[in-house]
Amino acid sequence: MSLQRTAAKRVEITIEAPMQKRLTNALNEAGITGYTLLPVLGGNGRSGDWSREGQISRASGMVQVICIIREERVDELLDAAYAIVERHIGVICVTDCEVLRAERF
Amino acid sequence: MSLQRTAAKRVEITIEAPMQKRLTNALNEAGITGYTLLPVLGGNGRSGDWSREGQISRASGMVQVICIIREERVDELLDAAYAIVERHIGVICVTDCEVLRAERF
Amino acid sequence: MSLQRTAAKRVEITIEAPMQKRLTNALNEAGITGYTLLPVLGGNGRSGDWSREGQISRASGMVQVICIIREERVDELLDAAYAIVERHIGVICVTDCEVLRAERF
Amino acid sequence: MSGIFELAIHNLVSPIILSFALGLAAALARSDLNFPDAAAKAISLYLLFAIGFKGGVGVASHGIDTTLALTMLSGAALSALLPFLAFALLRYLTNLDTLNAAAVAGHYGSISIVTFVAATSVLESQGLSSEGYMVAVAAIMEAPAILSALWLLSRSDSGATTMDKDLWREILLNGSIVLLVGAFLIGWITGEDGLAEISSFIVSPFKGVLCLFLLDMGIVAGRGIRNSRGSLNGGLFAFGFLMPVISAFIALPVAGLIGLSMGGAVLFMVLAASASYIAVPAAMRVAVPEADPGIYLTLSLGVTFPFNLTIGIPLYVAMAGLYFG
Amino acid sequence: MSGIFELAIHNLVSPIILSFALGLAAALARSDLNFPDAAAKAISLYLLFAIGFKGGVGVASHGIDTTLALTMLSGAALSALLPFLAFALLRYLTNLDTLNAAAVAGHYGSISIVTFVAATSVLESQGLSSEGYMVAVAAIMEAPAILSALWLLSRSDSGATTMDKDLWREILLNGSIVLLVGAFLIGWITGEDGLAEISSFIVSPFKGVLCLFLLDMGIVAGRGIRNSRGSLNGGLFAFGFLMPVISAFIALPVAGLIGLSMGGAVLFMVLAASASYIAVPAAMRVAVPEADPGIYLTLSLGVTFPFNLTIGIPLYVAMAGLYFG
Amino acid sequence: MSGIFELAIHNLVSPIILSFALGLAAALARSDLNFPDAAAKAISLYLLFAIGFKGGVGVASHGIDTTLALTMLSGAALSALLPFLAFALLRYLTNLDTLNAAAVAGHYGSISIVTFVAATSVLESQGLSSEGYMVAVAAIMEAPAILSALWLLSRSDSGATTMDKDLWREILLNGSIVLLVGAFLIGWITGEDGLAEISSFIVSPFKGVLCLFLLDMGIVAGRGIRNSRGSLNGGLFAFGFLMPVISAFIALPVAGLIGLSMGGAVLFMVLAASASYIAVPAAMRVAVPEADPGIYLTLSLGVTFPFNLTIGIPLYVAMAGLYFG
Ligand SMILES: Nc1ncnc2c1ncn2[C@@H]1O[C@H](COP(=O)(O)O)[C@@H](O)[C@H]1O
Ligand SMILES: Nc1ncnc2c1ncn2[C@@H]1O[C@H](COP(=O)(O)O)[C@@H](O)[C@H]1O
Ligand SMILES: Nc1ncnc2c1ncn2[C@@H]1O[C@H](COP(=O)(O)O)[C@@H](O)[C@H]1O
Ligand code: NA
Ligand code: NA
Ligand code: NA
Repeated sequence: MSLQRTAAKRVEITIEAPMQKRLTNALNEAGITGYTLLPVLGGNGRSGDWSREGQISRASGMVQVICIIREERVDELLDAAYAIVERHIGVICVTDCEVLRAERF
Repeated sequence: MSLQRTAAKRVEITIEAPMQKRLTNALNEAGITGYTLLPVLGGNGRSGDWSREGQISRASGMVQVICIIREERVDELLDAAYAIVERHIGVICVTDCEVLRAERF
Repeated sequence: MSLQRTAAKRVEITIEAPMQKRLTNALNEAGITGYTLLPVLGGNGRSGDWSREGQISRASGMVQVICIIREERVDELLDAAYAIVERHIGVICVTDCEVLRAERF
Repeated sequence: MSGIFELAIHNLVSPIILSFALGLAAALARSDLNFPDAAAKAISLYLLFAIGFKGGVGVASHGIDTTLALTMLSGAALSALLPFLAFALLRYLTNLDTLNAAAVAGHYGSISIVTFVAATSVLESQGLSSEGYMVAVAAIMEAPAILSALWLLSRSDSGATTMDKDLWREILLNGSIVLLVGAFLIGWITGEDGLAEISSFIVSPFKGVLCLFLLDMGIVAGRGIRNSRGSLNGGLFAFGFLMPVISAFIALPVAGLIGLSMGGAVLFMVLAASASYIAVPAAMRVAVPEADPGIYLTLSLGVTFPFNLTIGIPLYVAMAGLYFG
Repeated sequence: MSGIFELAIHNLVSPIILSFALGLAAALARSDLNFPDAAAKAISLYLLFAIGFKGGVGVASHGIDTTLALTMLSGAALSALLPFLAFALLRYLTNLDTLNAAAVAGHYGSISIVTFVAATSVLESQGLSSEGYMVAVAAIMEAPAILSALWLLSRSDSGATTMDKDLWREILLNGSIVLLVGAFLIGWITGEDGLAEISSFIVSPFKGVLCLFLLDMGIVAGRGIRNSRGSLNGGLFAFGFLMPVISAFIALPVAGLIGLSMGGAVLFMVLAASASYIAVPAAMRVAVPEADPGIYLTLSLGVTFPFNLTIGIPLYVAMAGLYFG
Repeated sequence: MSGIFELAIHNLVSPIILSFALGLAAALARSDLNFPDAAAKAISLYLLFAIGFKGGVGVASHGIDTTLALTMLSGAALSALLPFLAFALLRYLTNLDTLNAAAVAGHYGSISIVTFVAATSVLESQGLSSEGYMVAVAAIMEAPAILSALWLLSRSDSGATTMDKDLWREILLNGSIVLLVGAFLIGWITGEDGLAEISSFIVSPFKGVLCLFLLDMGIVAGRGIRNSRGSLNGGLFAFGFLMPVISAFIALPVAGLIGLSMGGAVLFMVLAASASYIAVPAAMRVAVPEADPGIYLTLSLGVTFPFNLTIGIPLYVAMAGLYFG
């Protein structure tokens, strides 16, 4: 018997490190309390390229916030995230996914 | 001419670091030998929040195991993974994807 | 009002660290200038398992290059990437996704 | 008695303790001061190597005296038995369920190597010498408590995990034990000559490095306390202060009977009194994931560790002074 | 005058400066030489701890003299006022928009602790002593400039962010300040005794560690310069060289009036002349994400920092020599 | 002859070798003891900086003697030629295909800086001095072997990669070489004065740091051996032991002819005898991804490195003793 899987969304937000706390605070305020932070080594975008090595400063560097969430709450999440990310560099990407233990999300 | 892409699944398992070896052993036993481990910086969930900085102990901290696998083997993988993850905190998330070099999976 | 989301592709390339620069150069030459690099802790595949701890050498170790891109440019990206990855170990995985601020991609 | 207070005060204004306090304060004030985890781990490897090596050199130069085997045995026995006492005390003082009580109990049988290191610094500044092999005793006291905790768990009806082979390996071959024992052996084999070669690395800068490490420990402890507000109540706090004192009180006459020197007795008391926050939590996460790290980690790292560092060690020195005096 | 050149040459061939040059050259040649970020951060924690501690011990042994409060006040005032001067100069010399000009201006009011550290090394090798509390002055000069920059921004019509509570906390409790001030207090409390305990960690190897750190700074600065080709023009370069000299020129008579020693005056000039590349950029990323880090970081780290390190410091020593001589 | 054994034994019970053995044993026993990669990298940067700097100071104080250029040339020639010998030996002793044989061969022409460092420690404890510029010789011997390997590869029909510009830059400007040569130049420029400033960082703690580094190398080597069971056979093992001895045997008369001191000759032999596990594997991953790192890395790091560390170095000292005696 295969395990029960439930459709959900996986939201991946790549954001500057100094904004991370603000983003997760905003998520918490919007009632979104499940997420995982991944370190980012470097990247490239419209604002040029950077790499973690060679950063003297907290000012640069990015992290990824990964949030798996029920479909009906995605808009809430994006609104909360967008308010923070709006003026900043970074990327928000939403993917369909399936989760086990759906009651957690 | 565009490269041949084949449908597959991407399974992302976020799991406590002390359980990682057990999980990958279980995968190996189930004949699943391709996966990638990503470091996790921190996170938040029902059991509260944590961050890698500020861990004195191997007891805390999480990793992500990412496993790209043919669709027909996903249930096997999930069964093997679930047996390990069951009593533990963490998240399993499955996404549709496409791969090149399908013969590898 | 919910934010406008646009369909795109998320390409995840797991590649050996010494090849990373070559890959991103090839992407840049193909006009693909947005990507994010994630560190990889370890993994397992046909060429055996490895972990970042226990690497004396730049020769081993892998990274993930994540590139979110408009659907119509995926083939370009894959061609550019494949030319680099071809003889090397590693994995390329493409996922459907949606992005905000589509004008960036 | 005034000696205790003087020593306590003197101990409190040392750079080591103040560094810990600084870290604690920074974390409680929610400063973003922190150590990269790689740096914290590297420092702990350094400390383990240095303390193990110096212990081995101690044995090489003073020889193994007859009390060595006895101390080892008593250490292992204490580590195995203290969890039962801790478990009973927890059931009496707090309303923890069996699962969490057993998990906490395991921590208090095992040891904290940093507390041990801090105590050797205090002994040194007091001019008290101690047996070099106390390091080996520390190593041997890490694991037995875990077995006792697992036994306590297996008796509860909550379907706790039985030991698997992997867990065994992880407990017995965990990096800290291997490095401590390995460095001890290297120190023993190479003796004073070996020490002379590397003493400007493992002896001279030792205390300074310890300061930075305790700064980081303070940050970690402070964050733990901040995050776990609510999970600790008065009974648990009482346990966190009482248990180490009781353990030290039990360890003192044992040390006396075995024939340890006063310095050795203090270290033995410190081992008994200190609680693990590395090896045991890792084992508990695997064996009893249902137990709450917010309780056992905060108690051992946020309550008992600072208690031992500030009040405990001088108190144990004073107790040993009365006993041996 | 020949003294300046001699000192400048002597300064230039020190291992510290040459290490910076090596890093710079490696980065410009696109070598893959680099420091893991955890190591760079660990070294900076070490430097902050050591410099803070030694400053505190200085105060403990020489006492607080009456100029302490005055120096603190003047430091804070300079930090708050220099951004206005910088802003005006930028508007005059360059075609930066208000946003970027304000962001850059904030950097030049604040300070670079590594430049400060390098200056203390130069003073030492010149046999010049200085007031221990200059470290505390450094700490107090970090933040006021940020407020001035934000005020300048709020006057522009570009909808710049108002300060939120989080930003306040981040600025005032940022790890560097907390560690510097905390270590200063520990040094003050434990005094010469405390220093004796840990001096073979924080004093003897200090310069060597500084070399490695400057090697890394050189790499970072070199990469910054390489990546930002194009974003800096002649006017900006001129600003990056002129502004520190002007600031030092203003700070010198202030230091004289307050009654600082010659060594203290040099350090005060160096604080005024140096530009932040840690605290201020972080605050600016949050408050004015539209401003370009390629400008403000490159200017402070790639232009002014090397300038101060090589030419600035000997120049300020010479200026102070003329004033005090 | 008994001198060799005595020296070998004395060498074996040094903290440095025992630390390596500890790491090896821990990894083979599957302990989770390990170093964060950032710490391992930081230590290697320290070692390169220290060894380069000291070499440069050596040249500054003893001057460049006429043999410098000759040693450089011979070093480069050896590095370029030894791969051909290694290739032939591999074809004779093992059944490796051209691709893997060429890849392995490249490693044995190049050098291991840690083996070099360990040898300087042994020389020091023997009271043997050596030419400071041997460090520069080490740097020059890193790359030529890579070219030879690539030439060998290009002759095989397996479509091996031609050199591209990026690979050239990576080989010639790889971080280790740049740091080693850069630190050498800094040491040369600043001389004894520079050394005095930072010797309590790069001289006194050096051996202790080396112990920790070799501990980590032991762990890495042990894991490599564990993971590659099966990929090494008897022939490969024989090669791993024979090749360094042959290389040293060739290097000795060359060193004698050039006019190196006995200490310098030993270091020259060690350079010839040691195999790369940093620069060459990285280049091979790029140029010949089809070659198996399980073979070349395990052979150089798991077989030849420990062999040189334990038996090789004392053997080469003895050989040089006979030659020079
Ligand atoms: N198309 C993309 N795919 C993945 N990551 C991206 C992309 N564009 C930007 N990023 C990430 O976002 C950061 C800032 O991008 P930008 O806002 O374009 O300067 C980059 O450094 C990357 O890490
Ligand atoms: N909804 C989610 N999305 C992403 N990661 C999650 C989510 N929920 C939990 N996690 C991760 O799993 C860890 C444990 O979660 P939990 O089991 O809810 O305590 C958290 O610390 C996160 O790293
Ligand atoms: N099926 C897979 N899923 C995820 N990662 C994989 C998979 N197969 C290989 N990898 C990654 O790619 C690396 C090289 O794989 P291979 O080319 O099979 O030796 C592994 O070490 C993994 O990090
Ligand atoms: Na205990
Ligand atoms: Na300034
Ligand atoms: Na060689």
